[in-house]
Amino acid sequence: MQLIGAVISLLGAIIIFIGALGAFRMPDVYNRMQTGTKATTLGSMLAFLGVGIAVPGWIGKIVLLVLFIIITNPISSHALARAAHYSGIKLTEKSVRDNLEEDYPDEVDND
Amino acid sequence: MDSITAIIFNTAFYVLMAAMALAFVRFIKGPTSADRVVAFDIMTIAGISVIVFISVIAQRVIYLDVAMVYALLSFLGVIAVARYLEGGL
Amino acid sequence: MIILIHGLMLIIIGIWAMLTRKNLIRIIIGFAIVDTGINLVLVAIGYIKGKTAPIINDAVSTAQGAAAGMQAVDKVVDPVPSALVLTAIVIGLAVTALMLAYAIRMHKTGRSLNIDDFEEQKW
Amino acid sequence: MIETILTIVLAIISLMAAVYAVLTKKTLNAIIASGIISLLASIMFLLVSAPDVAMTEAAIGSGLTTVVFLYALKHIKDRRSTHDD
Amino acid sequence: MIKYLLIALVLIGMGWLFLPLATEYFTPTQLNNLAANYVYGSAADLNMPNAVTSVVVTYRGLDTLGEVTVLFLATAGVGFFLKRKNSIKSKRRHGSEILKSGADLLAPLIILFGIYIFTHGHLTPGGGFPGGVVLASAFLLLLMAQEHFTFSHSVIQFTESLSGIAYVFIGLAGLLLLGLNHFLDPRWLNLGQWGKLFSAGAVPLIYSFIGLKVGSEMSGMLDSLQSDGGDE
Amino acid sequence: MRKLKPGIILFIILFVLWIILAGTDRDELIIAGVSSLVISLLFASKAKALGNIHLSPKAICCAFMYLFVFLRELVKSTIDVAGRVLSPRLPINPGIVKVHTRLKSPLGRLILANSITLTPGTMTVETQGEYFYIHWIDIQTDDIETTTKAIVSIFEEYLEVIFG
Repeated sequence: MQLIGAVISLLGAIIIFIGALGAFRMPDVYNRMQTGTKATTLGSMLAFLGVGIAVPGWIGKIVLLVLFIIITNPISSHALARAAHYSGIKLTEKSVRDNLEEDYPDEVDND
Repeated sequence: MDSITAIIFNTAFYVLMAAMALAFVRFIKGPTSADRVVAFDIMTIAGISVIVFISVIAQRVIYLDVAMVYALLSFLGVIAVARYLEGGL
Repeated sequence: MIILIHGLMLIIIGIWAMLTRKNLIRIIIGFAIVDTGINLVLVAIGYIKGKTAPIINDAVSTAQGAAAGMQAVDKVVDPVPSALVLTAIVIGLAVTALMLAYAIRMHKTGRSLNIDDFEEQKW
Repeated sequence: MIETILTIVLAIISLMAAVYAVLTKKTLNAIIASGIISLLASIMFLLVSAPDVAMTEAAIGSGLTTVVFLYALKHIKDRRSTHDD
Repeated sequence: MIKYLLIALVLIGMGWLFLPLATEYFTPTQLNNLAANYVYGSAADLNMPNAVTSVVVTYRGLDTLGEVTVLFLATAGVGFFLKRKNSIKSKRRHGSEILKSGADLLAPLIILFGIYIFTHGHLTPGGGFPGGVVLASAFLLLLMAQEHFTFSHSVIQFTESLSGIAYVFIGLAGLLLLGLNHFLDPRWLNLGQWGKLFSAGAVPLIYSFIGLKVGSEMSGMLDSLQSDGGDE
Repeated sequence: MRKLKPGIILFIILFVLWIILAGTDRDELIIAGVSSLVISLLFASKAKALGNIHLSPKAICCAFMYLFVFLRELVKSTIDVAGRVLSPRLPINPGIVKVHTRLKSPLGRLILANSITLTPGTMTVETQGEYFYIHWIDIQTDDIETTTKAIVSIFEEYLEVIFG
């Protein structure tokens, strides 16, 4: 049982590491956010659940921890993406298109 | 905890430390402020995981409360910087 | 031990920031760093190697009342520095906010954040 | 053993963040760096078995410190842009 | 140039002063007498698991009363330096719809968690100071998400003064019921059963009031920092 | 009853949360009841969005299905993104696309947007009326309808039953 929990935790840690690596390699803010703040969500969930399996008495608090992470994380990354777009940070040259820029070009302050 | 389990847990711990260091490199390099906030966010999540692992090593359930405070409040800092960047604070 | 040295180095870096920077807000950030460093030093002095937090639950002692107290004395760290730092952190935030309010006020009257523009208020 | 290594890694990162906060040009970056210092200090408090202090530092450092600095920065920036002196 | 030299000299001197603290520091292997007494007394006299709380609230209770006063003075100073003029600035960018509805749903959750922290201050880590800060964080979330968020200042001031007065009166109750040198002694209430929520005398009550006071003070401070409107 | 519904749901959520946190002791139940009652009275006007939840058996069934689908998508897209990050060429094709949604209630839109944000590879940047603007790491088509089908429809059919 403890072994299973430890393996799941290791998997979660590796996913967090991949997220950090993605944030290191990606070309612009939006793609960094894609890997950085959301691949890490699943990673941290797995890490916590592994601990919960390894130590069965803690499962209540672990579930709450996962719940808090899953509620708060998307709100913050959405707010940051919106702010990055409105403060005039451009997408990388690799991008295909930008419908938001086409529809609301005046909202962005380019200073 | 037998030895194999301990080794696997320790490996997970080292991997988390490496993730933290990598995010910090992005923090130093990041061309814009938004990049730095992304790096800060990754460091926070890795930090919460580190706290949970510390509580496993120390065998104290009460340390999880600290992780809960972080999980519930860490998004405030990110939202604050975001609202500052878009001019709405 | 490492944490003690680290706290001392944070204090020195913060004082460096306070001495060399011109911008008022940067000086206050230096002050916040000094604050964190001092708290780290205080807590690190109370630490005893290999002992756990001074909260007596099942991990420390399964007895109740006075018997738990007898058992716990050998297993926990010093609670006094923790109690001091606990309040000091909150006070530190309030003092930082007070300094920032003063900086805003100075910018309002003097139209500048540079510390050298306020020469006449030195003494 | 592993706790010692973790402490050393955290100490190095935190000192680098502090030096960065002193040397950087933009004030906003210095504020985010002070947030990182606060996060790492909270983990260190936990490592010296002081969970109460760690919790207080977590509650303060995660939101309030950053926000207080940002409010001050906002007021100063607003006034600078409207009066343009 | 000479200035940089001077600063470097000051820093090196400071490091030299700190050096003995680092090198001659030896790790103790046992608690000193005072701390051992506190830990033992926390369990034996007060029936309370958390020794840090027993030091903060009971053994050094007068100190904490002073700290709360300092906190009050600092926040009053912030309100004194910054004028409240809510109506002038309204050119903030609107928060997104998701942030607004998320803030509405998260704020009660954060407040409940803050109440959990400061009512369980004698059993688990936490207590009035972090709990109050968590309450203020919920307030801050609403303040950031909604650009027209208003609340009545009188409610916050009323909560703050009421909890301050209640704190002092609980201290006086110890003086009245137990004897002359028992100011802030929580043992006038039933000590209760080990590890339950209603135990350790008046400590949960005192910590709840400290939490409410810190929370309302921090909220007032954030509000005055946020709405410093315009020039004189 | 209509007006009380958000408050009651909020009360139940807070009460269950406290029980998970602290256990079912008698003292805990007293404090939990009092504090959640006070908070739900204070926030009843703010949390109107909670009134949109339908509590029929079908909706509850759909909620479980939704949870399952969401977890499956989460794992699938995480593996996908991890593959992209680890491959040396970094095969990404990013951009911001526009999709439309049929959901009206605030809570449903919140959960839809959060689900889109939580699955790696897609991220909600802005919401305007019935259109969501989504940053997508790997754009396949140009058309609004097919994009909507690829990103939104998986979640939307369940959420529509739950929140209407």
